[in-house]
Amino acid sequence: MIAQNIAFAILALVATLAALRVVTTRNVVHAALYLVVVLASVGALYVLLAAEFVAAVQILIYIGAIVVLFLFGIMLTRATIGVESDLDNDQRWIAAITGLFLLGVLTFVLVESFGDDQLPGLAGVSREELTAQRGTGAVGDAIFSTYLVPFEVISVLLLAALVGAIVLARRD
Amino acid sequence: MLVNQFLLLGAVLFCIGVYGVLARRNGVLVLMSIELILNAVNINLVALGSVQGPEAAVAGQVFALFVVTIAAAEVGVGLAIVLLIYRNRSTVDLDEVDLMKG
Amino acid sequence: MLEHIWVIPTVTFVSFWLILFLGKRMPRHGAEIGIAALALTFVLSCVATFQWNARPADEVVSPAGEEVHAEEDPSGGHALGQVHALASEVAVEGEGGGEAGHEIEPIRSAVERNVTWFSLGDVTVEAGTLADGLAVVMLFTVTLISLLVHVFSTNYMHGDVRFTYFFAALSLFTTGMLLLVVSSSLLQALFGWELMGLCSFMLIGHWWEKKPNSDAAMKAFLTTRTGDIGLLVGIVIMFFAAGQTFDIATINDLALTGGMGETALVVGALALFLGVIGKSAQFPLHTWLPDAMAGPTPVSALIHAATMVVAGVYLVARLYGVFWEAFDIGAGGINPIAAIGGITILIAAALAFVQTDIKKVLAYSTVSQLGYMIMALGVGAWTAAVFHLFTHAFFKGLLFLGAGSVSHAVHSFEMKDDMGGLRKYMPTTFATFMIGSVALAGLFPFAGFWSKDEILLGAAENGYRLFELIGIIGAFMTAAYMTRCVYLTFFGRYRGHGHPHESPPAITGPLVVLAAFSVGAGLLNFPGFELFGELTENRVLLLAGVEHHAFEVFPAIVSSAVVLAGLAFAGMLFFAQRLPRGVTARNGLARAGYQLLVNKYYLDHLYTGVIIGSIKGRIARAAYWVNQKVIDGVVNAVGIGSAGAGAWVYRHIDQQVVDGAVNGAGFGAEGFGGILRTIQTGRVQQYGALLFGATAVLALSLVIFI
Amino acid sequence: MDGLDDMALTAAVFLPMVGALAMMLTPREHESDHKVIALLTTLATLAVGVYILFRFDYGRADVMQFDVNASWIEVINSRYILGVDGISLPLLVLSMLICVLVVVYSWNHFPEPHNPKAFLILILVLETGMNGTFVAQDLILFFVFFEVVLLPMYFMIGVWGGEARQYAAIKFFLFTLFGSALMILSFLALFFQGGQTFAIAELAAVASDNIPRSTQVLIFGGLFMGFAIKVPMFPFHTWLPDAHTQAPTQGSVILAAILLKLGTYGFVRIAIPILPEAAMAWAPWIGGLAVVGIIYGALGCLAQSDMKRLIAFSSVAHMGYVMLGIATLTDFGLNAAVFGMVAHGLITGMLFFVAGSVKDRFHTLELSRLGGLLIKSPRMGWILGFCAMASLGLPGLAGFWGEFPAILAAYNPAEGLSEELFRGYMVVAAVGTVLAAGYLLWMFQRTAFGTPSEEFAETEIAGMHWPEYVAWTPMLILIVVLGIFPNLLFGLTTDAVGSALAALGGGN
Repeated sequence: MIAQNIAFAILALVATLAALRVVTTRNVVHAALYLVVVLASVGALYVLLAAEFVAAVQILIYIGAIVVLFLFGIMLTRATIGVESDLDNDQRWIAAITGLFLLGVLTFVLVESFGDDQLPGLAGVSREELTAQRGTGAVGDAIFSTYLVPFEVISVLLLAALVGAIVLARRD
Repeated sequence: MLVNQFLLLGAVLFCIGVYGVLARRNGVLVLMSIELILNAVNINLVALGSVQGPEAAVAGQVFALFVVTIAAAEVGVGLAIVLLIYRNRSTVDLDEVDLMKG
Repeated sequence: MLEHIWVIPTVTFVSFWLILFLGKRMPRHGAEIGIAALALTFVLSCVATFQWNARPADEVVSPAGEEVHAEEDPSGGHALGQVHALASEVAVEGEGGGEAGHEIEPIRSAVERNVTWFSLGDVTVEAGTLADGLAVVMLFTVTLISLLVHVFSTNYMHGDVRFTYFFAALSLFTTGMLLLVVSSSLLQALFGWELMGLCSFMLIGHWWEKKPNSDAAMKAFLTTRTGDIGLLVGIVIMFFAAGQTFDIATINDLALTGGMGETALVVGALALFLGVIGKSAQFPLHTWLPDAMAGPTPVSALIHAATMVVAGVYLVARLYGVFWEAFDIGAGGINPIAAIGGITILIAAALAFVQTDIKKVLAYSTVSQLGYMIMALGVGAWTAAVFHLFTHAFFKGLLFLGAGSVSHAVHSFEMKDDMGGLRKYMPTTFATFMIGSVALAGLFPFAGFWSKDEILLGAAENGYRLFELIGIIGAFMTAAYMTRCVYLTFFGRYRGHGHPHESPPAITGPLVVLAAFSVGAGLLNFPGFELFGELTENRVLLLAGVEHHAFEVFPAIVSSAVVLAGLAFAGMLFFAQRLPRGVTARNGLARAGYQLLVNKYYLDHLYTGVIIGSIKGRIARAAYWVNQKVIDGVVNAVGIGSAGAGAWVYRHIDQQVVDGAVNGAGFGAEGFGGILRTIQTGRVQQYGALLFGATAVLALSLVIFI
Repeated sequence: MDGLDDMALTAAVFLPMVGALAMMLTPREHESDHKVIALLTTLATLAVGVYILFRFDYGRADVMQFDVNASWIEVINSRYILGVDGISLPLLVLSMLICVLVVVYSWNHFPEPHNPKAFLILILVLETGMNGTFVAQDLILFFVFFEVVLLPMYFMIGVWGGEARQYAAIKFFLFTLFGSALMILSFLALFFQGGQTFAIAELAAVASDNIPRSTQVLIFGGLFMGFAIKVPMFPFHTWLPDAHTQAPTQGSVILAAILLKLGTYGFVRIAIPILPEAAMAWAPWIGGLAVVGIIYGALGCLAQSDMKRLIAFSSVAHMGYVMLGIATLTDFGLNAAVFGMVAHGLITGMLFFVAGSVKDRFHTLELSRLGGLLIKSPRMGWILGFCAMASLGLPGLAGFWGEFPAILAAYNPAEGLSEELFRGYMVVAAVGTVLAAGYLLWMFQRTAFGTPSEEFAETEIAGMHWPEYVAWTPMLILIVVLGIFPNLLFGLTTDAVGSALAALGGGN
């Protein structure tokens, strides 16, 4: 348990700091790289929660696909690869206040409602059982049985997004 | 481990994302901030799922997967829009984009 | 017919719609529909009157309030075809007199028929008709006058731009009055009452292209509407005081038998009387009536003689139980109704002296005569009041139509500038106008004499000496100003332009009919005969113990003498021209002849001399000044003031304080305190900030409150 | 037939949506197709309304009929409950009728920037929201419909409005949203404190027992804000004149005829039956604000120079009578209120129609520049006069039955309320009738009487068009018919009002 807690603390710290850098750095490319760090930490957190398939997808799709997309976007819009001074707009303070306020409210709510609730320990559960219950196979089963319809809808959505992106980005 | 560890981390990431969405000028950076928000949500989904037992854990993971997928789609479309704006106005500065001004 | 009296207003109402939609396509542009409808209602009213007369006296009421119903079935009113009952009239009368013993005489019970109108909760409100002596007499009067006015208008309004529309409005106007007359419930009466208000607005403002006309129309509507505040409140109070009913008969009974709370009764009666003051143009809300002369003359005749202004008097007469009990009329002394009536008599009569417009003289005269009626009701002379209402309708209608006939000839209403000497040119008009004038003045044996005399007698016998005196002074003034009016219009030299000529038969016909009634109507209550009193006598009067006093010779002689004195006084000033002739005689014949020739100057001199020389003139001027400056001033000031207050409130409070608060509360992008508009920047991120902020606030409040 | 009955209300609510969908699929250029579809849709909806009218059991007007009760959002125990009783039926049918007439009137009166497709779709969406609000018997469902109305109206004002349309639209939107926020809070409080249900009928049965009195008063406060802003009551009325002045004619008509009624309907349907004790506590204040509104609205009218703005202020005064009726918490008062809602809907709707047509012809509504309408277009002038008379509460026309019974009820308010206070209110309200006559006649005199001002003396002014005849005639007829036979409406509402007041111990 302690090991897990230490791992969580490190990952959470890294994720938070990297996320803060994402929204504060003055270099667009750096922001994308910090984002990679955040995403990777979050992926590792998923492993802590025994969700290895999600962790894998997180790494593959986010870091492999989305960040690459971002980098392409940065390059295509010919942003300066270097320090820029005016990446933030003039309502930074309002944004900060809003964010902090929101954080306060959320924290309050979460502490009120979950308090000291523990995650159910997985120590007593055997590896086989765990895999059978919530492993990649179980997730796959669920997707193709219980959540088949949403899955199909998501596919259509992806297709639509694809078509939309092409239409929007087309040069003529 | 406490449930709240994960949930609070989610809340922190969420609020950072909100700040980014509100404070950033560059369209690409705003999209990145949105990714932060989505990740925060994902953490919540997976964590809350595993509180409730195996079935819910699977449900949480599946939902997280869907969100990842939608995030990909959203980035695709979002970047396409940013590109289009850039092409038309030679800038990705969202302050300049005020077509909805009354 | 008494059972189905609802037919009468319905006929005119249907006629209104017919004229409105078909009138323009008819050969006479709708006039024929109106006249036919009115003729029909007149016939029906006559039938109703005869049936009422033939109705057996079947109800015995003693002043103590216990009542005994005679066993016989009141078969008189059940079938529509009961016109034949006319034949048995005499027999029935004999029967009624024979049975009842000498102390308590049976009377005819009113025919009331109600249907459910609507129900609210457990209260059912009924609408229906109440036919009794008062109602049928009013029906007769209203339909007759209205019919004659219709006939008169066919010629008088000939060629008017809105001829059809005018007749439609006349029909509706009559409907309003008829509805009021036959109503069995106060709420329904209010319908007729306000319908008349509407029509007076339409008709007074008939020539709305000119602003003064539409101003006059608005003034009439708003002034009466001001009184209606009281009427509304009064009806509400009566409704609850009488145990949630609008039924007039029930309210009267309850009021007289002590079934109502004292406070509610007095406050309710005062409130109702405010409505009467407005509608019947009593002091101090009488100012609209002279202005209402802006309407076409037939409308004035209708308003003054048979509808609208007498509605107030009728309401008091109808709800007499309430007023009797609330103001303790039987006790003598002084009470609001009599006081208002008395003040109105004198003030209006004095004002009539200084008018040069013939219609305005008549208008103030109407106000004054309405004062008589109200005063009569206030002193307990109920029958006299209703009788005066009845006779006044004829001679005032006659005078107005006569004035219309004159103006038809000279195209003006200015007596001093455009009239004079018309008796040679318009003999019929002159003769009828003279009859109307002496009837108004109250000369024996014309109609006005009988009714006015009864009022004075009633005031004296019931212990209202002061008001008897006022009545006598009023009679003197009436005689005097009518003399002046007649002199200026018909005597002396013609001062107008063009060639006046007698009016066509459509105009003179109604004049002759009305003249006949002005002569003969008074005989209905001839001493010893008293058909009118017997006809209208009702349950309320018996319950209250209102007494009707028989004719007495001595007071009649006194009042006649006063009237003659008034005639003589004015006659001396105008006809004999004593004062000026005395002056001019000393300065030589040539100058006197010159002054006689230059009629206008001569009259002006005489006029001012008389006015300034007489106390009445001074009073009149003061009254007129008060009228124009103080009362009208207050009305105007209130109008201007409330418009100003409205403007002020709007400008300073609405637009700055309330709106300012709203705008101040809007938080803008540049931080809190920006005005609302700056939110609308079109920048997505600012919208986003608002969205997230609002969500957070909402979430917080959710968390805190629940 | 039972199957049809079950479907009836759902159809009444969602048919317009179907029409709107069909129009979305129709290309924008086919304007006449759009008009026909919109007209057919509204007519079909009205037909459903007529069907309901025929099948309605008038002997049991006090209970919900045509009720539907299906599961909806189970997590929060919010159910899809629809139903009509004597109070909602007239308003539902009025809403359907007005929508038909507005579509007819729109036939050749599309305001700039034209675009009939979007405009008519907005009207249809509005109709769904309005019909839904009147039949929803579940608080969340009610709230959803209540809010559905907001957006189309916002766009209608913001896109098709006058010069200051953005300001007016945002003001309208923010005001109403603010009220809604407090309202939903109150709904949630009811849910959590009143027995975990959103069903109005169940809440009415249990809420007053479960919730402590002081909390009830607070919750009522939230509801009050939500509804009072919509009504609008003084001092929350300032959005109304702006919204009305800027909105296109059709928007004004719908706003005046139906939208304002959502607030008063909320009081009658939700606030009073569920929280009767709190209503008693609030009634004196509501009554006070109502009479202040009556006088204040009238004064505001007297200060106006713009015809539409004047009519808008008169709405404040008239809704004051409705609220006074509600505040008395008696049979009479609530019946008067419902009657007042319908009457005000018809009359003020008509006034806005006429004002819109006047503006179409003269391109101004400045009272100082108008005049002589009776010469230029006599029929329109007389219709304006008729409506003015109806609006000032002339007996025999519908407006009277909204005013007089309210005044009557104020003389004798529900047991527990101060008689003296309410009698004072009564007198003030009666004075208000004179002021109403004053400003309406003044407006009529300025617009209709006299001769046209010089700038319009030569202008040819078109007479009435056929869409105007078709759209106006039913309303004019209803104004007269309801004025003469008030029982048509009172007979319907009185039982339902009785049951709404049952919680007060039998009402009066």
